[in-house]
Amino acid sequence: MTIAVKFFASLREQVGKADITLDSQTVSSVSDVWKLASGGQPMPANTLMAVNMDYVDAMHTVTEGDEVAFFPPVTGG
Amino acid sequence: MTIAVKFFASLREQVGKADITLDSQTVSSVSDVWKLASGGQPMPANTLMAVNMDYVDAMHTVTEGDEVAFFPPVTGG
Amino acid sequence: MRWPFSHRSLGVEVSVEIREQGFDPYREVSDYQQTVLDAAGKYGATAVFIGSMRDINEGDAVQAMTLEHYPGMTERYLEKISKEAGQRWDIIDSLIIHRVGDLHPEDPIVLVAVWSAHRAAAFDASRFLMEELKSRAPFWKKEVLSTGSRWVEKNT
Amino acid sequence: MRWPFSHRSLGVEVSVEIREQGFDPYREVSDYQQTVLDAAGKYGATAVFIGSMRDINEGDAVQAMTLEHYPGMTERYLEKISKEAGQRWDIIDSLIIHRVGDLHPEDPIVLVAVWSAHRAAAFDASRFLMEELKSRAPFWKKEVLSTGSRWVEKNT
Repeated sequence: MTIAVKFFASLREQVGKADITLDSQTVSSVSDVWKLASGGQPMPANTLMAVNMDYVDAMHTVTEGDEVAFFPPVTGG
Repeated sequence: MTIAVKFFASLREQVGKADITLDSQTVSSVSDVWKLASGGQPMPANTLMAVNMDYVDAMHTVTEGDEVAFFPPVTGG
Repeated sequence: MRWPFSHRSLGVEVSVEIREQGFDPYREVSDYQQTVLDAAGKYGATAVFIGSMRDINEGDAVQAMTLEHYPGMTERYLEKISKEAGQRWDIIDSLIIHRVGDLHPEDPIVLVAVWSAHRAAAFDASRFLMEELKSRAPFWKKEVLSTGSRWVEKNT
Repeated sequence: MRWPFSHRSLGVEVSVEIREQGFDPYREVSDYQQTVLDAAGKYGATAVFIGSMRDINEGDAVQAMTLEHYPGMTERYLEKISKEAGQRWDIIDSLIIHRVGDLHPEDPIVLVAVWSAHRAAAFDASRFLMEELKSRAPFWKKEVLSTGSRWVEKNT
């Protein structure tokens, strides 16, 4: 299963990656995606997650071709 | 006692006067001013009153040189 | 004087103006910000409200409108509510411009602008100013319809 | 396309745009009103909010700022809240423009404008859009101070 992963802002700097494409048969949830993509780092408590640009929680199931994003609390406006 | 009286908008048209200067020793309240200035017409229930450009009620006491205004509910903005 | 009723030395700045000619509200706010307001970099929030003339009211097509006011009391009242807004909220400056005279549909009637460091004060104060202006400032509208003219009685 | 994320055929009109260059919010609203909005004489109320960069944050002088965003999701989210505002309030049109990239103090960050027949809807919807935008739209600010740079963590 191919999953496109994106990290933004402070989380991008912390993880040290902006974009990564996973190709794994073992990931099923967003939480699994984080573990694999971040290299096993603990997820900061306030991390926000989106799948295909919609907000989800860590238990959300991912499917082939999904774009999964991780980012800190937003500060626009 | 000299009192300057002003009528605005629909009240001006109804009373038929825009400005009138009273010189009377018998007026003591805004209500008295209305009676004399309007020629005894009944005051519409929703009439607003101001003395020297501050809102007052009909019982407000007038003094020499006051400017008394009568007008309908406001409709600006 | 461009801002005849401006009081720019009383703590909170307020400016109010009655305008007998048409005005472009966006140009006014922009000019005010650049030439009068001395707070660049201090405000993070600007809330602007513009009331403009509609071509329909209470179901009838409106061709024109005359806005009458009580000269002196209008300015006094607009200053009063501007200062009150400055006491109630942490704002940097406010500007009110209100048209009088003959208007046509689409013409701007009123402009209210409030500058503050953070958005809550600007939102709250601008709305307060509009509500107070509409409920108490001595302006009156007379509409011209195809069938004649009428005083506006409801100010919703 | 000037308004790349405009959806002007879905009932309530909404336009959202991410801007990589500086913009003049008053000129934008004025231009939009004259060239895009097809409702002259129909709206009696326009509520505009502008968020601009302050030269101080949390007590520290700020020299510059970089605004990062999640391309695609930001537009999607701004459209979503614009349509939601159109469902909740009786509005005619709305416009959101948000800066990304490098900014300096005084630069406009965000513009929200709402047009409606009567003022309550414009006031309510513009505030709703700003609150939703600030709480959920995927933008992030990084400030440059004299001592280095830092991500903004609180969005009050």
